[in-house]
Amino acid sequence: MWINMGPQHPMTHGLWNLRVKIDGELITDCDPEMGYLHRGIEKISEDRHYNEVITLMDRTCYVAGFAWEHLYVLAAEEALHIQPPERAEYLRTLCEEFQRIGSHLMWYAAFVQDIGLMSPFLYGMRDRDLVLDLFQSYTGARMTYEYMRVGGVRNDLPPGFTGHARKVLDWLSDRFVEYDRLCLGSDIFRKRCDGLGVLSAADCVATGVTGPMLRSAGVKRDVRRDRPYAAYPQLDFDVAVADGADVTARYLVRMEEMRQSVRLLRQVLDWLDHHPGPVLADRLPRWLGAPYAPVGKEEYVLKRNYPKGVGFSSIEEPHGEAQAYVVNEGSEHPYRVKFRSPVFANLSATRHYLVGYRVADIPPIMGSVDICVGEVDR
Amino acid sequence: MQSDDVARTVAAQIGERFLGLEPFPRTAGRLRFRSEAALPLFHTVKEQLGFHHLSMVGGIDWVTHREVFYVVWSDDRRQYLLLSADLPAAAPHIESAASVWPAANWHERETWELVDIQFDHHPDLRHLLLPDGYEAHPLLRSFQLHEPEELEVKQRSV
Amino acid sequence: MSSLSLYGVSFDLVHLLLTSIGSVLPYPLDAWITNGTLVLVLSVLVFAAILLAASMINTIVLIWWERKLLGRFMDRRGAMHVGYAGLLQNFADGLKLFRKHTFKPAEADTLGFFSGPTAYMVTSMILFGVLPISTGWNSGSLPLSLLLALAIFSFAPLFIFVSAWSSNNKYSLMGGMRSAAQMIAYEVPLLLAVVAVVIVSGSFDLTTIVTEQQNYWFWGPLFLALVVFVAGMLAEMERIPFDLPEAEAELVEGWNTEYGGMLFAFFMLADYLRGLVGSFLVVLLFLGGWTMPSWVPGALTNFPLAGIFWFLVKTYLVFGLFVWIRASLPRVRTDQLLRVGWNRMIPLSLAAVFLAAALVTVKCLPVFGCLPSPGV
Amino acid sequence: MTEPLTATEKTSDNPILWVAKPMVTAARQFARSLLHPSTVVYPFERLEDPKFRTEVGIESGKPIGVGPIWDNYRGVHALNIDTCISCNLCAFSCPDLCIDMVTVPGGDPKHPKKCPQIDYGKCSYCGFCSDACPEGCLSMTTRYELSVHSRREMVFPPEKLFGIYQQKLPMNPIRVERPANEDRIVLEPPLCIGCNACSRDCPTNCITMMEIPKPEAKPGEKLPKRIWKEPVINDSDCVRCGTCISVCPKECLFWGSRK
Amino acid sequence: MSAPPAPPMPRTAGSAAEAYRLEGELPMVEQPAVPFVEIETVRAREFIPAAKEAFGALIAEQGQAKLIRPTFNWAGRNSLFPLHWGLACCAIEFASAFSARWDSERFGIVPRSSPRQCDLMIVNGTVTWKVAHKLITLYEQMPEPKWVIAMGNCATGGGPFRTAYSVVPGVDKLVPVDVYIAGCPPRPEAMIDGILRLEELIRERRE
Repeated sequence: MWINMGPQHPMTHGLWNLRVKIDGELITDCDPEMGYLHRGIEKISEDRHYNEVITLMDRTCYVAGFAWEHLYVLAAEEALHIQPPERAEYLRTLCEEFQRIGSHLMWYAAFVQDIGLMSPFLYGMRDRDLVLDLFQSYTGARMTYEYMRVGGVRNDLPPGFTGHARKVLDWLSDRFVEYDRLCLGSDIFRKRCDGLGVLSAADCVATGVTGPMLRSAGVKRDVRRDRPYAAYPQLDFDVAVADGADVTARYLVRMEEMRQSVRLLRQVLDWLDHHPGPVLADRLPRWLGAPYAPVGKEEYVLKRNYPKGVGFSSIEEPHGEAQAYVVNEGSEHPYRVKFRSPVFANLSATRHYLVGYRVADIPPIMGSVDICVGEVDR
Repeated sequence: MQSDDVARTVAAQIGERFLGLEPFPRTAGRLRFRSEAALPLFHTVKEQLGFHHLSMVGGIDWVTHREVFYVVWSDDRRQYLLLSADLPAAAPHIESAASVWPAANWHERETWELVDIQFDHHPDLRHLLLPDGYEAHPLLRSFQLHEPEELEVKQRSV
Repeated sequence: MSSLSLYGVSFDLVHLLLTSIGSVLPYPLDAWITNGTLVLVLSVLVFAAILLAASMINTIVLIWWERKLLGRFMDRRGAMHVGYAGLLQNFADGLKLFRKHTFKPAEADTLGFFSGPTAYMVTSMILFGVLPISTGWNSGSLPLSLLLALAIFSFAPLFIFVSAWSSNNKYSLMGGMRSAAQMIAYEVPLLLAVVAVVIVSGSFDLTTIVTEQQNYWFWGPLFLALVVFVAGMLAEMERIPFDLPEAEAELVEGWNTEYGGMLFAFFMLADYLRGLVGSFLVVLLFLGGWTMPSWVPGALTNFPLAGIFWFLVKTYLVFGLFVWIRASLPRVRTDQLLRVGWNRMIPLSLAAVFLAAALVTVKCLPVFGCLPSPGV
Repeated sequence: MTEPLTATEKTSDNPILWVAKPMVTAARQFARSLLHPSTVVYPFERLEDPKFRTEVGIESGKPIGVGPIWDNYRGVHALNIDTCISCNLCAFSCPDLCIDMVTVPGGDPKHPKKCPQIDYGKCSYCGFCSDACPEGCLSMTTRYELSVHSRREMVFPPEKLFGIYQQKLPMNPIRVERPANEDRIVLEPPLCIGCNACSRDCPTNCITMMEIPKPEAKPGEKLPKRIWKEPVINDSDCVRCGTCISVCPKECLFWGSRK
Repeated sequence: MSAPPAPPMPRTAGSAAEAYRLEGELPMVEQPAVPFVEIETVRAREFIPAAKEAFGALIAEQGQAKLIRPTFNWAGRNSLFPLHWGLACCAIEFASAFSARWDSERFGIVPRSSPRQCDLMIVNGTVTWKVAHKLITLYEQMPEPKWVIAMGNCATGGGPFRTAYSVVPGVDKLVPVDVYIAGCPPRPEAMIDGILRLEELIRERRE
């Protein structure tokens, strides 16, 4: 019997449809159906100025907007031959790591709700709001930041930010202990999650699965470590790896990643306290768009001597490894923007980690994948 | 150093159909090849050079022709490699990489429906993001976006 | 202890009413109207109406209690703007659901779709009439009231399954099947745990069971039975961690997916009625019912309706325990649930029965008099 | 991490800890939230309230900390019509094309004053417009509630935006310094006919028409028919809005770089 | 001969302030401090006039409709069950509105997963043509009386994606919308404000 789980289903955490073939309670086949949130972001980007694409990036993955901004900005700088100042790189690292905590907290909330834990959902959302408040205090928005610019970031941190951020980090560190007590400390949780959704390292590599799912299978692969970008080469952190390859292992990896993010953030905050400086590259092409004088209509531009270029970037997004490919053909608009979404690949391997388990296992397994449909469909 | 190795091995395997290795930011380079050599190249890159991980497949419409590119990653080299082939604008097609890297499956479905590049011997070439039966290929340059037309607003019938 | 009795009150009321009416009526009518049969019938009806109102109000307050408690467990406030501290919230919910359009999905079976929730609701309400709340505050002392209560309690899977089957939805069907399996699996340990109580108290009459607890509440000697009973009750009430049938994450809303409006309200009300009855049973069987320990000052136990008051306090505290469990535990999986039910719960409950028998045999029960409630 | 993580705290062997750990944790949270539930009773309390700015951490027990700055929030715009110079920069910089320049009273009939009208059904609150505004007259306030019954009410004409400005709501305190712009408007003199269009329409009045000497006509050659004036642009006043380029009939003005 | 100088732009404050009159009344941000007890009872006090009206109608024998309507409107507006589904970005803020900090359950707003049990569909995100007919199905599955809130700009008019080939330019092209909430995404407070706006609509409901 085929059953449709979605597009409106409490399990999906977004707009997609998991078609499952079941025999009794056993899953014998499955077929994810995507595209319910396909907004044509890659196409719209071709009609926008380089900086204006950033507004779309926040909405591509709405739980990890900063990571996608960073991804795009890195590729666009490569394509436009711009070097951001060092402080901007640290600020971007700050954004990305806080975003990782925020995104993982959102995952935690959604995941525990899937297996029926009611109150940790609220705890996760509550603590995520603290992170969002930090974002709001220097970007002006909770989820759609529009903070990074090609060539740096929009503005510097407000005074008093770093002290407040440290307090939030202290608070979060204490909460992580509570989360573990609520989940790992509960035998029912372990019974629900151990040995579920196993995806071996070989399968992960074959199907293109990245991120915490890959690391939970014992593969120590992290773009921040392998191909460092922004300020990561100067920072000290560990790559969280687990060997269970199951839902519990993914839980462990994500919790450890949050702790590592806290560790990274303390270093970044210390650096930012002592190294003032500009946050935006000083010589930027006028046609980058706001906040510089806009280009306006096409006919305004009479003499074009823009440099051509192509940019490629890859970052460790909270969900996995994201890549961007930006082609600059010498105009104000990117010629082609192509993104690789980690969740896209993680979902395409559904058949490998879902078949053979039970219907009741679908929510924990899919919850452990950490789905963000916005970036899958784009 | 590593790039030389890549170029040598690939040239030895596919010979004439290897068009060179260009430098490319943040990667080991962009390896250009003729589309006929797709399958042998994929096997070489995966099995001999150790690029086991396919990250991304994408297409670009250059109006005169189309380009399909693959991003692969090797855990041993810790490097990306771009594979790129030019296809004719009329009936562009290339051998599917799904038999070499299963990860290519969805990426190729997406590239097919958005950029209209046919992948031969693909196991399951259906629409992925767009509804079934959608005819156009939106990421072609000829496909223009426009402001939405004014549709009738539904009113509550009392 | 109050000497009032619910049935007595309703009988007096009806009798007073009818005699006053009869006094102004001409001959054949006044004799007929003050006829004992009519008074009896009418007083039963009044009694039922009072019970119905009491159970409804109690259930609604119970829902409020759960929402507020759960809110604090989740670090928030819960319903608070509708009425004082949200007390009117559930009345608003009920009125709204009553107002909603009643419908039937196109392919659903009419008879089953409508009769399922109704029967579920009705059986849950009947339960309320069986249980004594305080001395005299029940439908009369039935010698087998405990058995009757549990028998009615176990009707539920049938009606859930009927409504799940007839709503013609895959999720409903799966939820209904799970529900039936789960309830049947946990019926057995539940009854066995009750057997332990029956062994100790020597009676199937709930009033007698409570009176037997004058000296010591049963939770001390029968702790094992209490644990089994609470776990079984959680499964019977379909609450987390055993709320699989309505497991929101995989089966949209379980067996009530296709139900809306008043039928859905029936399900909700019946669920909480069963929750209330479950808490009642825990209080009656293990926590001394309406009796209070003798060290409690007399002023606190001797006011009118003190029995009902303390009984309800205990009930709400027990329900608070259920809420606490709901707030902190995830739900288990079907097969795990059934495995726990058949493999763990039944041996445990058998052990509880043997323990109870041993306690009775060696006559060491009065030892537990040191636990709360040594009374004379 | 040198060691792979494994879940070590397996408690199933210890039946007492079966449920105790999470339940105790939840109970502790219960006790904490009995005293300080972290709920903001929204319509009656608001996060803008300064008392919420510092409350974070265990010392207060109430994890509500909006950080040092709340006013930075990007909400509905406020427009100071008086200082608006009708430069169109906001409309140009809008990525969602939600800003229309509409005529407002206050200009002269020939060159009406135009101010932005914002359609909040399209706006994505990115703040590019207020960053681009050279006069600082368009800025974003912290007002975020905007719920209406019909789509039309979402279009805010300049008057309404000015009304928000008059409410003196907190404005975004982090303003981006417009970077020293390397670009400027350059004239290609042979094409110019001295028509004065650029000077007339310049929103900042930074273009003055300077007389140039009329050259002597060489024999056999006709002088071009034009006014012998050329625009001179005061770069320090120029906001680089490009109005002059768009109104130039001969396309003799263009963007250039100061080298 | 010189061209006439460009007219000076009005730069002085006060001139325009008198020229324009405010259109519509905008809510003030600063609200008077309300004691806690009043917060808890404010809705209860709403019930009293409603009941009074109902009672008055009964006395005046003005018919059943007048008796019942205020009560049911009170009930309907204080117990709105939104459909629990997430479309895009706004869904995250939608979830935030039910989180500890904002706690929409204070108003009796409880999300339900089944459309059969819902009164309110909050369209929280971009609606694509692919999901359009499913949205309509869900809407039709909700029993009357039902309401729709378009949350955020994508649901209102397509937002930044309205030019895309796959996006419905506003959910009001598919189902009737009662309240639009602007924002991209709206803050949870804005969402609660939108629902309160809808409650005002229900209060005046005449059926």
